[in-house]
Amino acid sequence: MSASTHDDHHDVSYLHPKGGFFATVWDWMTTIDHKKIGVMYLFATLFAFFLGGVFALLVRMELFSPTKTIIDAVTEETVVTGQIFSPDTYNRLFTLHGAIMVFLFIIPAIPAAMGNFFLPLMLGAKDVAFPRLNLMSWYIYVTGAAFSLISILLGGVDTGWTFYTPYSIQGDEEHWRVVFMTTGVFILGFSSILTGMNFIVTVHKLRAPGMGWFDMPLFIWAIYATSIIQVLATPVLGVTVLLLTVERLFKVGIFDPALGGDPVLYQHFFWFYSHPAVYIMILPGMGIMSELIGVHARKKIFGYRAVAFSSLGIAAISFIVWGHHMFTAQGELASAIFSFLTFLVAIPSAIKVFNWVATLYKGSIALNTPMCYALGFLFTFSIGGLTGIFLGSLPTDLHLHDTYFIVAHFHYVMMGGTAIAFMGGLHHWWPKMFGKMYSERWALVGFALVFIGFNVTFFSQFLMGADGMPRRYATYVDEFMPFHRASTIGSWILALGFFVHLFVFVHSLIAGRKAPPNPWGGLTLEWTTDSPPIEHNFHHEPLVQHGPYDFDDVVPPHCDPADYPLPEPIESDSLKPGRTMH
Amino acid sequence: MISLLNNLCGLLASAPHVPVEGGVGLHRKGSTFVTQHDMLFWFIFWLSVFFFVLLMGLSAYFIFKYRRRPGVPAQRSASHNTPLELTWSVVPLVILLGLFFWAFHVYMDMHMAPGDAEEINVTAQKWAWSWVYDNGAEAQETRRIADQDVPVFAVPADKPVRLIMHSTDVIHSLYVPDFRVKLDVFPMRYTTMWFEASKAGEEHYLFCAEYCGSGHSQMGAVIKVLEMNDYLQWKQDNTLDDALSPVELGGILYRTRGCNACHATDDRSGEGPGWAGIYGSERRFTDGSTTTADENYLRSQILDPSGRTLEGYRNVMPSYQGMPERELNALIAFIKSLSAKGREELDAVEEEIEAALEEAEEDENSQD
Amino acid sequence: MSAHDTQHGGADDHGSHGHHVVSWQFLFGILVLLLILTGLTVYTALEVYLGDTGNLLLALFIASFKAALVVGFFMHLHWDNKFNAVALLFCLLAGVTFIGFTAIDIGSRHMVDPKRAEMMTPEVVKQARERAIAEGRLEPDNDDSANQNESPPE
Amino acid sequence: MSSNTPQSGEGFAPAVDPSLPPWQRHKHQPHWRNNDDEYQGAKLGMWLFLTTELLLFSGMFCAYTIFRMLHSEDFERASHKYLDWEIGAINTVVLLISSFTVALAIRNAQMNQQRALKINLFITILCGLFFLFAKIFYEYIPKIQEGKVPGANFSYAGAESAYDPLFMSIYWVSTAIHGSHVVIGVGLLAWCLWVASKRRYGPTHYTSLENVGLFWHLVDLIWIFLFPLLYLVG
Repeated sequence: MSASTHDDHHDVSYLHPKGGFFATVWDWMTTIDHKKIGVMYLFATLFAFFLGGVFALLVRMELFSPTKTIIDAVTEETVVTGQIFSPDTYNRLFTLHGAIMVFLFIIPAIPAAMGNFFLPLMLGAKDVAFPRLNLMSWYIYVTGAAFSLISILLGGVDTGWTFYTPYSIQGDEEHWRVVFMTTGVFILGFSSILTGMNFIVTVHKLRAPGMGWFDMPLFIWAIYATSIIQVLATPVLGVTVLLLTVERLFKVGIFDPALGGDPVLYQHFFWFYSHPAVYIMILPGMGIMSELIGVHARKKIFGYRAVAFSSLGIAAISFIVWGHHMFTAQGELASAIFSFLTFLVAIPSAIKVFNWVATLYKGSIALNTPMCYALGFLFTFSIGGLTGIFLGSLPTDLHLHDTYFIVAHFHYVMMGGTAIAFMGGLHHWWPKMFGKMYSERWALVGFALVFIGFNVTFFSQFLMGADGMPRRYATYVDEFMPFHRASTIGSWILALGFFVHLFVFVHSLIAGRKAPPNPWGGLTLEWTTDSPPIEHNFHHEPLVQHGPYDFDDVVPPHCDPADYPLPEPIESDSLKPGRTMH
Repeated sequence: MISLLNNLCGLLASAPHVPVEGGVGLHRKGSTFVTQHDMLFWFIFWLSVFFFVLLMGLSAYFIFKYRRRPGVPAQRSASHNTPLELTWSVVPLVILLGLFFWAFHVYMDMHMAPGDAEEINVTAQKWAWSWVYDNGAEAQETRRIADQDVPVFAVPADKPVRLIMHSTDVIHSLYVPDFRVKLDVFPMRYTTMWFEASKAGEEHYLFCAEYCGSGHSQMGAVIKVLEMNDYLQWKQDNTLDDALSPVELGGILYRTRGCNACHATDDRSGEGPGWAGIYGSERRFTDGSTTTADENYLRSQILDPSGRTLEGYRNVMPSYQGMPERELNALIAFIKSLSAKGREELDAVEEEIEAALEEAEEDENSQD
Repeated sequence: MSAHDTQHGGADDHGSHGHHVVSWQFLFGILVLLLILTGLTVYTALEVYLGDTGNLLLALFIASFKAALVVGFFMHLHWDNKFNAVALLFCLLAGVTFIGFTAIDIGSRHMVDPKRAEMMTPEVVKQARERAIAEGRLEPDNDDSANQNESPPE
Repeated sequence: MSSNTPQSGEGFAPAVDPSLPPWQRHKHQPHWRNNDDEYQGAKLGMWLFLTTELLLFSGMFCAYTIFRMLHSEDFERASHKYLDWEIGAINTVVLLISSFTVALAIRNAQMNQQRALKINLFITILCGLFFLFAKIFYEYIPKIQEGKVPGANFSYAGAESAYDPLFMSIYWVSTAIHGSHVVIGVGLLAWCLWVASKRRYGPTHYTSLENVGLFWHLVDLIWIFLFPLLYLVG
């Protein structure tokens, strides 16, 4: 690991091993250091991402040809265009792809992995508010993941990641697989709640002296808004999944129509959590975007307060729009109300995108890997957001609901949004987390493959979705074959891109050159300490004297002023705010 | 390199075999909703393209113009501009809310059925649709799409049709892309939907859009639009009148009741066992017990299948509780007709009937 | 029940914390009030009839008042820093939104086409009765009150 | 949270004077600035946790509201037919008294009245156990014997409407979840009693006692709503 500095023995990097192998493992397993917990979350969520990715590739492989592809699993006879899997296996594949990606990767990834690592650093605090609770959240996450893994090993669940009743509460022999998966999701919910709670108290109570609410970096605003949603929405997922488990074990009948229950009530329960959950997924990605665009364009984020308050706006409005997932199941009055409110939720996201584009104006834009991912985010997230308008308006949603248009929309917003922002953030903060630089050239190759593969895979799905290709189909009518083939080939390019990134990161850990404390010239507090940071983050408690993005007035810490020239100071007051941009 | 490209294109676009001519998609204008829906759809499309090109063009220009040059600092610029920020918040809001009212207006037309609609009862069950027309007619013709025989339902042209739908087991969703209509079908509850097919002679796909298990992707159908009088004639031909012999009726029910979704008429096994040769054969169950497949066994398996599951198969067969006696006997007769032992018994029964008929005739002759 | 009668008590209350201490007399007063309200809600529910929803709203109102007492004074929220109250407020807001919008949907299904709200009645009770007859717990064709293991319905 | 053993690799171990009573030896964790910050942070954390518990129960209240809206007269009749309000009322009184005694216990800790603190905690635990005893032996077991079990295996022959099993389901699931929270509450209170017996609660340090007290008040709060909705108006 990295060489430790030589002043008193406390200032050693957090990655410094504590004695032999077993001592180090035990230290990592019982650490309450937010940085170690963040790194553990990072590797666990990346593993979940690759596991989910494997299922995605299998799903795309099956859809390469309309009916059967290679082997018909049910009758074991080799058919030239046989089906890789029986329809039942295909259903398990897309369910597990959905469940793993949602519950094990995209919800915990940015808040738990990067949030845990960088929230205290960017606030100038020594640790999160409740470090022991933080470790407990990690073990709750591991237990929940273990339950889900048991369900997968037992054969996996074929109910779709939404577990819609009454399908999810029927069927006897996979009884225990669904119960294991729902218990796993129930436990994972607690990890999300406790992390959210921890972050809210940290932001309120542990800010560095001199850091007011509007001196905080925008990543912290986004994580704060995400934590509010995690605390207020996840319990309802808890009660939904608890009722599902009770439904299966004791045939309670609240959601089972044969016993008087109402399946639409289940959908309300489920989507009341799951729509705010999609904002749990995207808000941290937006937080990373503000950091990346600010630092790599060397420009103060345009409209800081607008971006900060739009995070809170998204968090607030996200609680009143869940009905747009159920336009075909709801009454007309409810659909009208939800459709109206859904158009409101589009505004804060649009404001953020406009502000990011405005930040590029008169900036000094360096096209390194993090910035490429940030600009890629602008491209894909804009498509994702704009296609949301089709789904918010009622008649077009009646046509497009449960088709591949929806699959493409949410992949553009989740994968094109959160996953690409996650990769951008990972490349941006990798030197700070591990003290190693990565090879810029190969990372850009990885980005190119990911970007092209992503767009090929999912843009073709927009086209076939608009033509009426329904979702979750193992065999489809022949007219959609060209689109599915293009999408499958795109998924191979995408997978190749992620493998290139994997090698770049592994290579950087093994043989990367030592990272300087501030490789990109950032002004937020995490760049003031060493990389990788010492055990207590800062040698002496930081005092905040300038805003997080004052690139025009402050030379970044640990940086040579020659590399980061400052524009001439303001003589005339020609640049008073409020003048139109010239 | 060229050959590689050719295979790739060939791979991509090998001519798909199209069971329904005209295919499916936005180019198909199946119902009267299409004009209003497509106007809204393409308006949103071009609105999005406009904003997208504006944003991407602007950022591409900025990236190029303000790319980082060593030693050159970023120029100062205002970090916020309230009037600009207000405009780009209020203008999209106004556009979107205008869009809402237009969309809501179109939506209400699609959800309010006119009074004089032709009513059809639709039942969705695990992996088959069955439409029962007002005179009891049911579709008998089937078409093979996506590796599955699916029924062909007739619909009158230029006349509103109202579907009264319910499901017997899980949530399904009736989706006709060419009509731009979709609505969920719930167990234990009725939902209704209406459309008016605009052009006679066309055919359209019908899909199930709500995930409902392993047969979800094969739970399709084909809608055939007929002129009004052809439609009435079609309805007349497809009533299950009493003249049909049990085996013929059983054959029709095999298709219309969704048995073909899982059972084949030869011995190939799909989700369920193939029916050829099962009558009189030894049936082994998952709990190891065995029994010969006689009439009571077939009757109990149809009415209450979850009791015993055949070895090597999953317990997913829905129960047909409440099936009328005449249809039950017809289905059993049809199954019997598929196996040698069954055919002997059926022939034997026929001989008895003929013998009885002959005696009856002799009695009449002898009397007069 | 306003703050005037909260007694800043405790001889050895360490200034460093300045945590607000509530006198036990005040707490006892709150308890008595809660018990009275409980009695009131039971009385109004059983004797007073204000129409089906009337009773429900009255019961909810009394329960909310009791809840406000417990939260405000037993749980010390009245003297705590304000953000705790804000957290509770947002929680109630989320709960009300959830219940409200769900009720709007399920309550308004019949509006455009009454057929869409028509439910079929489940036969759980019918099956239970058949099972009871099959197990001999219930004589087949007479009314259920003669059943031996169940007290006559009051 | 209560006892503060300095962690290994601590930068500076605060000097602890053994002569002080145990509750005064408490020193805040190193990443907090002072004891009061830590106390306020812990309380805010607890209030956020209480909001998640309330939202957990909001799911049950939503199910109750919806089915009450759909089948109001069946529910009204079922409530009078299946539940006797006397036990519910007694349990409400018991929980209110336990809320009072736990509030008193916190006050005792603030006033360094160690004996009264232990007595009040003990009374609260007794009330909690009485609540559980009454619920299980006077409500749950008789109902199981009569077949008034929720959902599919509902075999009570005297049922009148098709939605009685549904009412029983709502009753059983809500009171079972609430009951499990009462069990957790009693466990936490017992732990507080053990800590109090070590004299580790005092005017300057009673954070964990107050948080457990808040949790117990929440349990009482939920019952304040469950009792009228299920037992009285049905």
